Amino acid sequence: MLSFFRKRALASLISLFGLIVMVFFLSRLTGDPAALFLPVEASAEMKAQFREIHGLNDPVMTQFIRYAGDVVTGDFGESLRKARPALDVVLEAFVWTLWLAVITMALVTGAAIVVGSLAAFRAGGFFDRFSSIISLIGASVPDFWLAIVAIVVFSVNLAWLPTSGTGSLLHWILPISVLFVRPFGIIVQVVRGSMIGALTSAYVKTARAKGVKSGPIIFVHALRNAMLPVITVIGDQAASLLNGAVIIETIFGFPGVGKLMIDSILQRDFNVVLAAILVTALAIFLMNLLIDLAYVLLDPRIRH
Amino acid sequence: MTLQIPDAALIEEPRFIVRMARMLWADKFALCAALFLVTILILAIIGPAWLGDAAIKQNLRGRNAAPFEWDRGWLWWMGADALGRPLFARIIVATQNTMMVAAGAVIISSVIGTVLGLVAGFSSPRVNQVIMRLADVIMSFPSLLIAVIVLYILGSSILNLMLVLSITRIPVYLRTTRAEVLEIRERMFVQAARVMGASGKRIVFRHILPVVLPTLTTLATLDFAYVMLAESALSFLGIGIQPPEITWGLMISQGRQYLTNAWWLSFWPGLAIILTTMSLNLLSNWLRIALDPVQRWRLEMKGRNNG
Amino acid sequence: MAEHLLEVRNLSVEFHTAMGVVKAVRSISYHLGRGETLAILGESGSGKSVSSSAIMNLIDMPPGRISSGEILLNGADLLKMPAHERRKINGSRIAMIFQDPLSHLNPVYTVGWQIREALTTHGADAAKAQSEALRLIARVGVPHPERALDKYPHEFSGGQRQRVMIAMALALRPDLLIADEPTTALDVTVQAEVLALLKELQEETGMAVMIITHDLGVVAEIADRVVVMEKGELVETGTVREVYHNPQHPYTKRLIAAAPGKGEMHAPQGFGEPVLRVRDVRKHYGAFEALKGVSFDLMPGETMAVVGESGSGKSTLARILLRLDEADSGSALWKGRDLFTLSPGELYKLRRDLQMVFQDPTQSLNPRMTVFQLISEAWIIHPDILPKAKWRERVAELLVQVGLGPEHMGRYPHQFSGGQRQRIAIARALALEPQLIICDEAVSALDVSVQAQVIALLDRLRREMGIAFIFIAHDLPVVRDFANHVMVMQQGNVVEMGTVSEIFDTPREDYTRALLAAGLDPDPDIQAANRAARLRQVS
Amino acid sequence: GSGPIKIVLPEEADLLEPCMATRSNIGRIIMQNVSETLTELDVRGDKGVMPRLAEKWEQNSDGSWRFHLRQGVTFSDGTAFDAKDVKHSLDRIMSDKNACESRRYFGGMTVTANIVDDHTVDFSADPVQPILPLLLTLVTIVPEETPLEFVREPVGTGPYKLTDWTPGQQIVLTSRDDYWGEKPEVTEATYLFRADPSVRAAMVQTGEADLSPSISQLDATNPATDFSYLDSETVYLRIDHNIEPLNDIRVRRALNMAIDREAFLGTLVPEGAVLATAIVPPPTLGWNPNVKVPAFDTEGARKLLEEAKADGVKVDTPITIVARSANFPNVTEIMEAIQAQLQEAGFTIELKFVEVAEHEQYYSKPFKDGRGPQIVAAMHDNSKGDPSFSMFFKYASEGTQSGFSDPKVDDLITRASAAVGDERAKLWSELIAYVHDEVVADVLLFHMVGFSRVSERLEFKPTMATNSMLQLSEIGIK
Ligand SMILES: Nc1ncnc2c1ncn2[C@@H]1O[C@H](COP(=O)(O)OP(=O)(O)OP(=O)(O)O)[C@@H](O)[C@H]1O
Ligand SMILES: Nc1ncnc2c1ncn2[C@@H]1O[C@H](COP(=O)(O)OP(=O)(O)OP(=O)(O)O)[C@@H](O)[C@H]1O
Ligand SMILES: [Mg+2]
Ligand SMILES: [Mg+2]
Repeated sequence: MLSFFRKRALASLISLFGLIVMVFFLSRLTGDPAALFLPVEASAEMKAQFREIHGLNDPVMTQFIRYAGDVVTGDFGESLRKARPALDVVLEAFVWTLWLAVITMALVTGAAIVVGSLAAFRAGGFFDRFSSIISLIGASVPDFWLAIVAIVVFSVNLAWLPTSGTGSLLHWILPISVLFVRPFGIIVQVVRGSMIGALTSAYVKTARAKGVKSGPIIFVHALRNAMLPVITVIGDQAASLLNGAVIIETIFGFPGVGKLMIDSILQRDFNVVLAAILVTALAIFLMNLLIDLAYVLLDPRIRH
Repeated sequence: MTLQIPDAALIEEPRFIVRMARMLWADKFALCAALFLVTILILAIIGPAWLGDAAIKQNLRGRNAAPFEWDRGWLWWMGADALGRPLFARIIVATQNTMMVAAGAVIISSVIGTVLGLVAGFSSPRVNQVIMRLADVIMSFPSLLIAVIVLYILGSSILNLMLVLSITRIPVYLRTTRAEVLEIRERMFVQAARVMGASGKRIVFRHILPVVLPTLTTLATLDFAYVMLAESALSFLGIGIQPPEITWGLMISQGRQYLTNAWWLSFWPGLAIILTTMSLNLLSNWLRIALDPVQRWRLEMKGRNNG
Repeated sequence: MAEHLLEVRNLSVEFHTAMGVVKAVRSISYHLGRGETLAILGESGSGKSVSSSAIMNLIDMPPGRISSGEILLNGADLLKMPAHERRKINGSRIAMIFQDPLSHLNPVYTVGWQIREALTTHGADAAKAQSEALRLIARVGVPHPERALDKYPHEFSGGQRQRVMIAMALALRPDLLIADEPTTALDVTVQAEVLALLKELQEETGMAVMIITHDLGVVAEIADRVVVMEKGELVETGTVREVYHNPQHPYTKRLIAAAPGKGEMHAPQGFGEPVLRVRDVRKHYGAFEALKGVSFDLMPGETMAVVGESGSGKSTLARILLRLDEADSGSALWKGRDLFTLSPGELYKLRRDLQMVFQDPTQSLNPRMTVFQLISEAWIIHPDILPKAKWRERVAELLVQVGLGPEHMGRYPHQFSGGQRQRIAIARALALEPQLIICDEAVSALDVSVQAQVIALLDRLRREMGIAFIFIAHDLPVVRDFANHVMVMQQGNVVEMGTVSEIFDTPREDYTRALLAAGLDPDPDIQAANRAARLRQVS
Repeated sequence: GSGPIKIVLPEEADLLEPCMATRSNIGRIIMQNVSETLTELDVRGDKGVMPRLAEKWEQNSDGSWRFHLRQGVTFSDGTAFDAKDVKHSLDRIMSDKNACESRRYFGGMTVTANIVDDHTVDFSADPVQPILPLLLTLVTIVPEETPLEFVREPVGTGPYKLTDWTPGQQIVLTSRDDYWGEKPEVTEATYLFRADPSVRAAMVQTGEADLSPSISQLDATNPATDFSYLDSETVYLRIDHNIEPLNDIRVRRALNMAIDREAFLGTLVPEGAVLATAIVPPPTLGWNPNVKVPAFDTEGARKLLEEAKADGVKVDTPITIVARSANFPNVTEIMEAIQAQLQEAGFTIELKFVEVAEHEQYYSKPFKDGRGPQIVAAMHDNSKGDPSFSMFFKYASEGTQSGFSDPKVDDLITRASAAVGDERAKLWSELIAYVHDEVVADVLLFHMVGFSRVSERLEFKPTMATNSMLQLSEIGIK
């Protein structure tokens, strides 16, 4: 087990490094931050000066070596825009994103498993059709629709919830509800599909012969067997939340890493982009590790 | 001496196509879905030639015309956009691009992802490790960044957009496939195939893939929606498809600011996406049953009862 | 009639398939009293499992349909009962041992958990369940009971799994136990123990047993009355002795005549070079040593039977010889080449020479392939064997050879009975025209008439085509009829090896003798005498 | 009355650095609220440059300027304001150790501050700067202790000080008791940031904010709270004169004639927008009322094109209009409409929408070699009252965004920049007319209007400068 972790950690480190190298060089092909940082009217000298200050005039290789050296010592550079350590900026935002992702995924997972399993239990029945329609709409509705409609209904018309921002627990309700919808739709469908197969297995018959009730048959016997694809998809959805829910963050004024990343990408604030990717990648790598462990825990036949 | 099985053998099994058609007929939801998709497909092919001109004819006086004002003419029944162009015509014309991007991206990503997943699940730990870490990398590469980089370097076109969107979707298929392969390859019938000398390729494609396929199909149909909406988000940020090209996603993103004043601008393309996703999903659920011998009776029974 | 615990009246079950309605059970009636043991005999596919599933309410409806009849338990019709009441009966009042233990055990839970669940579902508390589970699993003879409870189904041998199923079914001391071929995967000593256990429980609790089996010996040992089924119909019923000594229906007659173990024993055949030379094969699973140095030679055209207690490593040996598992050490020279060191390419070429019929037929057939696809896959993989035009013809031929019909070609595995599936697996192995077939309990799921037929077929192949067999079996009479050599295994060791007559007539080791002594005779009178003798010995 | 208010802005300030206050997202918060300048432009009336931290100023005979500083002013950190602070503030902006943005307004000149006494400073500029007092409206004053690098906690002499800044969430300014001037009614201002315009509008409606300086035209439906105002942003199409067929004046004229500007007003462009005849909006010095919007005349445009074609100009070459997504409201629709109108007149137009970084590459020099005929749609903002902030960049041969080179234009710009008073206004007027009518430099479209939503409890009228400066002291509370 330990050697498994060691190998995994090493491989992850290498790929993380590869990721950074790739982002570093590719992003530098996409334009000049000086032109964006400075107003359009800025003179060529000013731009040159700006590049000088931020070391953008050196050959890219030199820049990279410098960057890599700094990173090793824990220095992720400064944000061009914000003139603050890039890592601080990112971590500040990431905490919000992490909470948002964790809470949303916890709710989604619970709800989707219950709904998807019940739908599979009576495949083709009323509940199945109904939940399929709801979840498919959820999976394909543009999220800004939901966001704006939710604000208009719940904040402006009913005045139950604040429109946006952070502060109280109430502020979390709308963003989480809107974020909830799409992963819910997707995971319900995956659970349903996987469960239909599991529920026809012979061991389900055994359980019925033992007199086990439908509830445990679905949620104990079949579900665990059906979980492999489900947790994979949960991981995928969680990863996209960890990478930031741009639209939701933008509309609800949620200071997460998604909007930060978009802004930094569009403004070519490379240090922030790199730090953000490093932080989210680390989180995603960790999550994938947990998922791989979950496979082994869920299904004893899978060995490494 | 032959042991007879009562009755069953007497009826010759009908041809594959006939059987599928019967099973489709049996599931009315799937049938509607199939018809809808066929319509979409036809519109995708003839749309631009048929309504291409109507879709770009501007009329600032009729901007944001409301839907269901029948006296404007049938083209306007969905209303008009901010430049007074008939939404109905635009949706139809946009079908082609939308389908190309969505289908292209989904097909590319699912095929690549699945193949890599099969390889990862079935080959040596080292290859597995390499592929899985690659998946980690793609997964943690924010899709927007890939989009900006690729579209900046290669320029924005339908093809490049397809490419960008498909790269970002590879890991789901990859990881799902691999997880399933890990379990399925331990099953006895896989071992039986190995005993017969079946090559890795055959085992993977003939024995393992069919078991994973239903899950992948479900994912792929849902990804259709994902891709269309992601494309919309990219357009909004100025790195996706841009006018005068049209896609449903672009129409949604253009209608975004009018959501509270002229809801129909983004409603219809949104509805088109929802209906397409739903149809695909209904069809894939139907297919899952139709292709599974253990489940097939559900459809066959119904076919019998109904017809 | 109320004195009958169970009464089945006019039960008919049909299945819907793509090719029409299969009437699996046609209007059968039988009854079973408290403390009584009823054996259901019948050809494979005759509806034995389906009718017992109907009693358990386990038929998937649809596609299945109970088209007529009633099933009365203590006079109450189970078919008309509301679902929640019906559920309370399952497990506590009627329990079932399934035919196919691997697929019927949930692969992701430990067997301990699964046994405990049977108890807790009907109200036992956790501590009680744990101690009961331990007691049960020890009682069915699974080695190292404490450890066994924490293992997963795939970590057991076929016989051990079957014992787990038995333990699970007995957990709640049901009024009625339906046992669908409960001992096919058990070696004779364990079989004897299990049967004794059933009897004991019957005496303790007045449990009624409905046992479905192909083994006339088992019938003779345990049953009071017999029901014989053929093609979904009940063709004969009576006490064991009546039926054995005075069968009425032609099928029954044929069945009894086909009982194995009466023919002549084969002499060793092969001379000269052995085709397979196995030396000192060892295999560990973690700390557990499954094979402790197995060596033997196999001559061309010979059958080497491997008998021995369940869990002694027989299947493991088979898997290792086929490179489905890697041996820890040792060698296996096939015509001079070491199977263990071949590269994948070389192995591929050799594969068609070495085939296997697996112990668990359900799991070894791809559920998504039709019988035709399953069998013809061999020729896709090895295209030089047969041109495509001839496939249909040859599949039909093979199906007939194993006692099925060409009309089964388009069906899927789940539409067959256990025994029928096993025959498909045999046909598939034959399709490759191999030179060595490893049969892991290949005929134990077949009724004796078909079994005799299949054995005759294998024997003919052996003679005519010089195919060698490694024949793993528990059924000693079959071994006696078919094998040239016998190898007796216990706990990963070969305890004795010799020609059939050496082993059967002059066994040297105690274990071999015990095995032989535990064998059951199909004649109820002889069996009764044997039992009496055994009891005398014990006391 | 008085009390705290909440203001919701579209974009967060990523810095609160005084020398970056000329950038609108920063200036909106700190300019004149936290950091003050020596002088101030009157955007509500026509008083021109007014005193702020300087009480009065005069030009010395050598062309340098003498400023007399206000006395008794303290910074929010308690230190007193004097000439050394002024000098340091200017030096800091001019330093090459940082990327202070205000420096861009001093391109092509050197300005130095010389301390005469504690309350008097001489500014000398080379070349002589007639609009130095105007330029000083852009120089925020920081204490002399301020390091050259960017600071995160701005210290200034303004009526407010920064009391809370939670990045991503809010910025709070609280009024100072020791402010030298009149005490404003707003005691505390909390700035919130929401990128979505309809959310901003909703927030004022629900009372979560009191003021949203910019909302979408579409949301501006309540006359009691929603106001439009000319916001000094000018939309235009910058033409690259270097590439055929755009090098031909008839083609450029045709471009101008083919666009039906009027049709946009009240449809894709808000009602109150003004058709542009110059790159700077009307109240700017030298704005020329005699320059007329080119008449919409598709036929005329078509004729001009044919003429050019007859002379061998390749008018059929596809011309690309490069626009920036989300640059201003309705940008896509406006560009698509323009494309349609131009096509109507016989042009072949391709549209290309790009994100900001890419747009920048098309907009500013150096232009790419081998490019085709290009037109860049852009928006320019000059609320500073003087065209010099625009003309050089947009029209001089050396100007970064100039698409052509014309000696007369260069000469006029140089002369106007150096001139003062009426002469200056006259020269600018001449330049504006020349560029528009003779050079036909570009296609000027609209001076845009913005919409704001102001809670009914506030008394506030947005101005042209609101985009870049929002003085809390101008907000009254009912
Ligand atoms: N799901 C199904 N669909 C179609 N036919 C089925 C299905 N299940 C069982 N049958 C058919 O019903 C008949 C009875 O099957 P059953 O399993 O009862 O046989 P069995 O007597 O138990 O045989 P064995 O001893 O081989 O296990 C068989 O012919 C089988 O093909
Ligand atoms: N994957 C595994 N992990 C751990 N132990 C295993 C595994 N597979 C088999 N074993 C153990 O190895 C021993 C030999 O198993 P094997 O299947 O070869 O028995 P067998 O002789 O075929 O018995 P049976 O007649 O019951 O089928 C058993 O005790 C079993 O518990
Ligand atoms: Mg059976
Ligand atoms: Mg075995």
